[in-house]
Amino acid sequence: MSFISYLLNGISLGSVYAIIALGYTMVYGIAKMLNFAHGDVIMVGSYVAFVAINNMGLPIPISILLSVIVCTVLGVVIEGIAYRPLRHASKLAVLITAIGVSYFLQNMALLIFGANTKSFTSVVQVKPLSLAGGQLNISGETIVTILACVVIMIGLMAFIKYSKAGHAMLAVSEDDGAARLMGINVNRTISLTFAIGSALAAIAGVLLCSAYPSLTPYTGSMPGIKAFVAAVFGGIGSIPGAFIGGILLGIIEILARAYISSQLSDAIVFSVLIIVLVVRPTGLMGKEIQEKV
Amino acid sequence: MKKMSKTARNSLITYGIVILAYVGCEIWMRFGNMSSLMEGLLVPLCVYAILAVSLNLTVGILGELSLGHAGFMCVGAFASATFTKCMEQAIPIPTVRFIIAVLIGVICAGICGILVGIPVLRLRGDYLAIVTLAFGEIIKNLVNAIYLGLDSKGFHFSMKSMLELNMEADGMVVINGAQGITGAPSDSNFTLGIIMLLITLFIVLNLINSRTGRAIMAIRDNRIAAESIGINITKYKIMAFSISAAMAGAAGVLYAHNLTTLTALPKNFGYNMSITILVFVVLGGIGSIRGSMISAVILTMLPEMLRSLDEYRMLIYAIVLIAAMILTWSPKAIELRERYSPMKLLRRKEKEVQ
Amino acid sequence: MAMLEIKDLSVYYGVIQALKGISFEVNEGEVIALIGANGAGKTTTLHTVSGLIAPKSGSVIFEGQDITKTPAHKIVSMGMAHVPEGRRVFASLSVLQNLRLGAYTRNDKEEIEESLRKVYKRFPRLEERKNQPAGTLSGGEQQMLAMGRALMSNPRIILMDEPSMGLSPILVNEIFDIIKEVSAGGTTVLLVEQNAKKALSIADRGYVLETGRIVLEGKAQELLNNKSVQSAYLGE
Amino acid sequence: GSSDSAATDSTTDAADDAAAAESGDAAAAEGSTLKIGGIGPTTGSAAIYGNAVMNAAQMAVDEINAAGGINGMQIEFQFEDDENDAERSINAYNTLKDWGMQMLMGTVTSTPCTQVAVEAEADNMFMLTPSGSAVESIAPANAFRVCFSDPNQGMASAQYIGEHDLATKVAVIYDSSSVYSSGIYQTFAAEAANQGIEIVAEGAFTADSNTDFSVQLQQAKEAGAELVFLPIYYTEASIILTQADGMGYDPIFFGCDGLDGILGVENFDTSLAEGVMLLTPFAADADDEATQTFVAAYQEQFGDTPNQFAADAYDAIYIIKAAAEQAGITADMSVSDMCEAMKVAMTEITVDGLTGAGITWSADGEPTKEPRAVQIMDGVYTAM
Amino acid sequence: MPMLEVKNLGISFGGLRAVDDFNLSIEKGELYGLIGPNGAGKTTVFNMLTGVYKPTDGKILLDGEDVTGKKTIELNKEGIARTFQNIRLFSDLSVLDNVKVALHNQKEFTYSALTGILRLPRFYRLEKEMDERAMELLEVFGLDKEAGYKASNLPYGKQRELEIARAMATNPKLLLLDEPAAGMNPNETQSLMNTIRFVRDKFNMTILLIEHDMKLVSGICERLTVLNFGQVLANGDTEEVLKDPKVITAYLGE
Ligand SMILES: Nc1ncnc2c1ncn2[C@@H]1O[C@H](COP(=O)(O)OP(=O)(O)OP(=O)(O)O)[C@@H](O)[C@H]1O
Ligand SMILES: Nc1ncnc2c1ncn2[C@@H]1O[C@H](COP(=O)(O)OP(=O)(O)OP(=O)(O)O)[C@@H](O)[C@H]1O
Ligand SMILES: [Mg+2]
Ligand SMILES: [Mg+2]
Repeated sequence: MSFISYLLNGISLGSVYAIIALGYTMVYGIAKMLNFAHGDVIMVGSYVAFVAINNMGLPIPISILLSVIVCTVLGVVIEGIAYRPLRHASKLAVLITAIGVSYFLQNMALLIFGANTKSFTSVVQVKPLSLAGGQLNISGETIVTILACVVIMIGLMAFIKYSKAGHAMLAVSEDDGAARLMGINVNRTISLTFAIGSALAAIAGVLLCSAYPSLTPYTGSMPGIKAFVAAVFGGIGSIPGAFIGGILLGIIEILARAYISSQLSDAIVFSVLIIVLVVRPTGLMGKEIQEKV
Repeated sequence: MKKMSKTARNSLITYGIVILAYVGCEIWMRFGNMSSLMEGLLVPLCVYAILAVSLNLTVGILGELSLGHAGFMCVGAFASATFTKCMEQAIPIPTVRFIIAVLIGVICAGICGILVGIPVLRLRGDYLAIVTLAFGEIIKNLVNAIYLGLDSKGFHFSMKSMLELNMEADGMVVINGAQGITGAPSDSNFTLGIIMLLITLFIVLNLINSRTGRAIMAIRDNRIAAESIGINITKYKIMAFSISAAMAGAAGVLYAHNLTTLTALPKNFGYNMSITILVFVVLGGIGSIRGSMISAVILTMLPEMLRSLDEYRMLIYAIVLIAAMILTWSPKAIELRERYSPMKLLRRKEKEVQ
Repeated sequence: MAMLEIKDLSVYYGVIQALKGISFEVNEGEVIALIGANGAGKTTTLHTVSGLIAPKSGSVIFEGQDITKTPAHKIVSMGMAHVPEGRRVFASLSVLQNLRLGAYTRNDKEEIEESLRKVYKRFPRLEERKNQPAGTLSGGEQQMLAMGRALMSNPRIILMDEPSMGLSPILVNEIFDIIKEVSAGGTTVLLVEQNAKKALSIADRGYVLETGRIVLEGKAQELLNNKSVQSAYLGE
Repeated sequence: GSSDSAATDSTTDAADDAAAAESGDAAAAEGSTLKIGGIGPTTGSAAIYGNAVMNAAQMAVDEINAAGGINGMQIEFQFEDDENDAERSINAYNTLKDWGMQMLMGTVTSTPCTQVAVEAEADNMFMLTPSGSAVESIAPANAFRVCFSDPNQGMASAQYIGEHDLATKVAVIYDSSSVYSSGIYQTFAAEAANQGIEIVAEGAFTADSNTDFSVQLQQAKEAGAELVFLPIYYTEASIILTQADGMGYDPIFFGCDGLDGILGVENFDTSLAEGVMLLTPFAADADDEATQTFVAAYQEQFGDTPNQFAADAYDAIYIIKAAAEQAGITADMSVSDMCEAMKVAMTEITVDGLTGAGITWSADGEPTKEPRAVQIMDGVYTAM
Repeated sequence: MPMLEVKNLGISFGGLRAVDDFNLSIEKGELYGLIGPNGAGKTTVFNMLTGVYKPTDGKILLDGEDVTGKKTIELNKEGIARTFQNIRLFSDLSVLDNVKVALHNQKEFTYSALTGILRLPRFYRLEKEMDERAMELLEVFGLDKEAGYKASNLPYGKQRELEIARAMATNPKLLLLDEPAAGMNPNETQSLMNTIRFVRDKFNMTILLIEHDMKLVSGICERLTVLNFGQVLANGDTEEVLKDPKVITAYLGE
């Protein structure tokens, strides 16, 4: 019984990673950049929702919407100011810029909101699910997060597969010069990618803080890294990979903590990642593109 | 032949800058009134310069992105600090103790480099970056869980808690989990730091401008072509990676011996540090050894110089990062620079290598 | 009025001047060959025309409209397609996906399907390989794909950058036949070729580019007979 | 007053001369300043603590200055960020030295404190840390502290639980990557055996995995722990309480001074903290006048409720004042002379502060004060 | 004994049989052409000969020795060097270094990493010798004046020649050239033909080349194999093969 309960905890943690990882993988897959600031956009999203709910007294759905809107705009602005000028620069330069943006957001939040912890009110009003006569509990947050995850995953896959904008994204991710020759507005496509990724970040932030209700300017950073690992674990760029990677990572982390060592759970999680990548160099779902010689 | 002397001259300029800086600082310290802040920064500057130079070997020369450089630094720091803490009495001369500590740190970090490198260097691009990041986090996590004690019966080791060491009452706790190593003598000084930096530069610059360096750069530029002319990819990748790791270990030794208390926090040995080092490399010019050294020095001093700005300091640091990247890399900025630079004519010559 | 007018175009890469003020024009329905040695600036010309790079001075006028500053993606929807040098197919996408992207600016489903059928008819090999990732196609197959993809946008003018590079003799002939066909179908063609003989033989007029300048222009036949062209570009 | 007026004062006014003779060389001190430095993290993930210390210390300094300063000297206070990093703390220390610091109130967190103590020892500079709680943090003779040491808290907690028979089966959830938390845990575990307390579950976490505590709680629950000991900071504790509530686990939660502040977490559902016990020298809800004045002033100035770091810092400044007056410190003394005088004075003074009444110091720098156990009832601290 | 003998070579990618039952025999010093329609499998044959792909069937004998399934590096050490259809230079290295790096495995130029780091006399001596050797090769291809240029700054045609020079530097027995004249104009092709011939004569090199430019093929190749759909369509003397009606319909046209 306790195993199942750990498993549920793992899924619950994993679903939060997964939802963050979806945004990561989306931006990586299309814009081909490691957006290290993604975790901090999550933090911004959480603060916006927090302020909306607690300081402005807005209803929860409107607060979430506001958070999504602010993050979407933020994502597009960040892309336009910090990443767009470096579209054809070295990947490393973009990576460093992303890190700069991450520091910027963290310190901006520190200035505005202060370092004090804020306790986030859960936006989830779904009742916890009680199984096996109360021995197993699945919190409302978990249920909602997993559902949101699945919906977003399917939505994203369908969007990329069937929509014209989705096709444009694929083309841009391959070769943006050639994409322009197809009549694709590369800047707009990448903006759209960031808009979607950041909107997801807002949702992820709200759900993250609903499940783990403590909010500081650094809230997004570690879950961001873990989700990033999850995305790689599943095969970065792959949307179902992000989902599976996130859930698995959560489960591994919890089981390692429960059965091996709670001190070393991070080491174990990261070791599993290394082993997986050594065996499958492009992650669980990533496809290996062979270079034609 | 002319080219040989050119690279040699380039290296000499680099050594010259370091030596001049050293002599200048020494004179300033003795006869001028160098601020305490500056004096305190001298050893850290060497540490970060060594880190930047060593990471440049992986990132700039080998062309692989590593986000776990701090992990190797951590290995070097803890291995050597453990040694120094245990040997404080046995070896009374600090410099001798320090030299042995450096060797130990370098070897341990180098071995880690090989161990990580073998499985990992098969991975490409960003995957390698993630795995190195993971490695760095593993090291940090492990170090935080190590308990090591020394008493008359020898070493006691545990991964759980200090209580499990079962030590005699007069035993000495060497590594106390998250509390790390405290009370080890700080054996390093600016002169030793500069010597280590010079040795690092010597190794890296000579390596780059040799048969081995060419092979490594060939792998960076085109792996398939490098294979086709008979270059053993794995061997050279691991060689570059582990040398880079070993030198990061050396920096770790210097870092550890500049402090009396050594803990592995996200701040000093986590991915944040790895990223800070990467920033030095990228800002200084990927592949430019001298550049990364200089940018390490400037970027380490920058936040200290900005102290008067208080809480705006890190914000400004962030803006500086973004602005620097955009100004050095955006095509528009490059074009403007090229067009209006007074060096316009000189730049034309850049068509030739070096 | 010419369909495409290039006026005094100068292009720089950093400090290197790749085009030193070239002017030429392409009339509706023509096949124009642009020939010249490696590095003469042919690709640069096409890139500038299709908006991929911005010139320092000069202008590009397409159907009476100044498109010098128009972004590349807008130019495509105005009816200009560009088959880039080195094919630039979307390597991990399938052949079919590549072709569909060619029709990105179009919205008429039926007609797109019709164009697809036409492309398949022209290049049966593409239909055989329609689900293969484009990156694993052979060089020639990729060239066919690049052409097919450009045709999918139903262009009024098509710019082609060395379409015969790396193709077998039979395919070279075929490609030139296709170019003729495309042209016969009413599409204007601006053709950049290393294979000057072939290019001039199907072209109406030609321009010879040398280190960023047009040094010679004229009827294709005249150029073919020109001594200096013969010795410099025809290998005779 | 400029030095000019000070000079004329001392030559012309006889009454002043008499006063000067009484309190050392007050005339020279008049109009002069005492430079006190402070170090702590004001950015980074430990910024809460550094900011609290900086604010409260500044408040104390302003109060003292308004009331005439120390021995007539105005205090100049400057606070430097160390990002909770040993290496940065050296830079912060050196920056303050360049500024002309004569005494140090810091550093806030343990590891940097241990490092700075060594630096300060080399300069023989007096330092008083409000909250550096590791044993080594005040190892040198020049270093003193306001707070309890970690072992002291671990010991006291175990004793309190044992003596009051709160529980025999105890679980511990601690941050194994934190010096503070693992320090308390170590002595707690050692002392628990003496108190007949059985540690049935110990769940560590690290700074990198401090969002989810479901496993640790589950293990505690399954092991039948009646009490969960939380030698951690309130940020994590607030999540632990929420998660425990979510899984229907309701043991006694017992914490140390790090838990103070939990009621101040913005928007925290304080009903979750009902019944939580903590050993803390300071409680913002205490009803003594000093505390209430302090809390009110702090709230007015900085907009939030001070935690124990703030209280420690506030006390620290007043302790420095008391010792400085005892030692007859004047601004023209050398740093080293000041330190020597302060070292002696510290063992002589008794201070009634926010964090304890009748605090005294031994020469090794440790304070002697009674820990206070409080329980959260109806959303306020209630002394037990 | 032939220099290179390939027997029943075959490879599949997924369901696609890219090369099937491929046979080839080349004598020492021969200039041999491999032609065939696009996608016939010519580059794939090169890839198998150089260990980039492992053949699923068949044998490769080099100088009588079975080298099937060996890795790229080993095959290079055995004496097979190549150029690529899409140019693969070490773009950030100088032209000279592109060649020097290819001297990597030559016994007489080998020194250890330590020798390099410590700058022992051996380092200076061997570097000097390598410079000389590399310059010799560059002269053959008329690249000596550009020795200091960054490889990526060379004009296209010269890049192709540099690739050949680099392959030559590994001191191969067998040189594989994949469309060396692609993207060259007729004049450049002509000079390339002369260079290839010169290389063959001067170093008594065995050369196998893929090319679509019939002028080059008929101009310098002594024998040809024609590949079609992964299978040998014809082989023999150049003139005869080019007259073969099957070859004309499948490949040449007209
Ligand atoms: N991205 C670039 N950066 C710098 N210089 C460039 C760039 N692209 C082209 N050039 C230079 O501009 C000039 C013209 O190049 P362009 O590619 O237009 O020639 P081309 O006639 O198409 O040659 P080819 O037959 O090789 O395709 C050459 O000198 C080339 O080196
Ligand atoms: N890695 C691969 N995966 C799948 N198919 C492949 C792969 N490599 C080659 N092919 C297929 O094998 C066939 C032969 O390709 P190859 O590149 O050898 O042709 P080629 O004869 O060199 O043609 P070209 O003259 O156009 O270069 C092609 O149909 C190609 O699509
Ligand atoms: Mg071109
Ligand atoms: Mg081929």
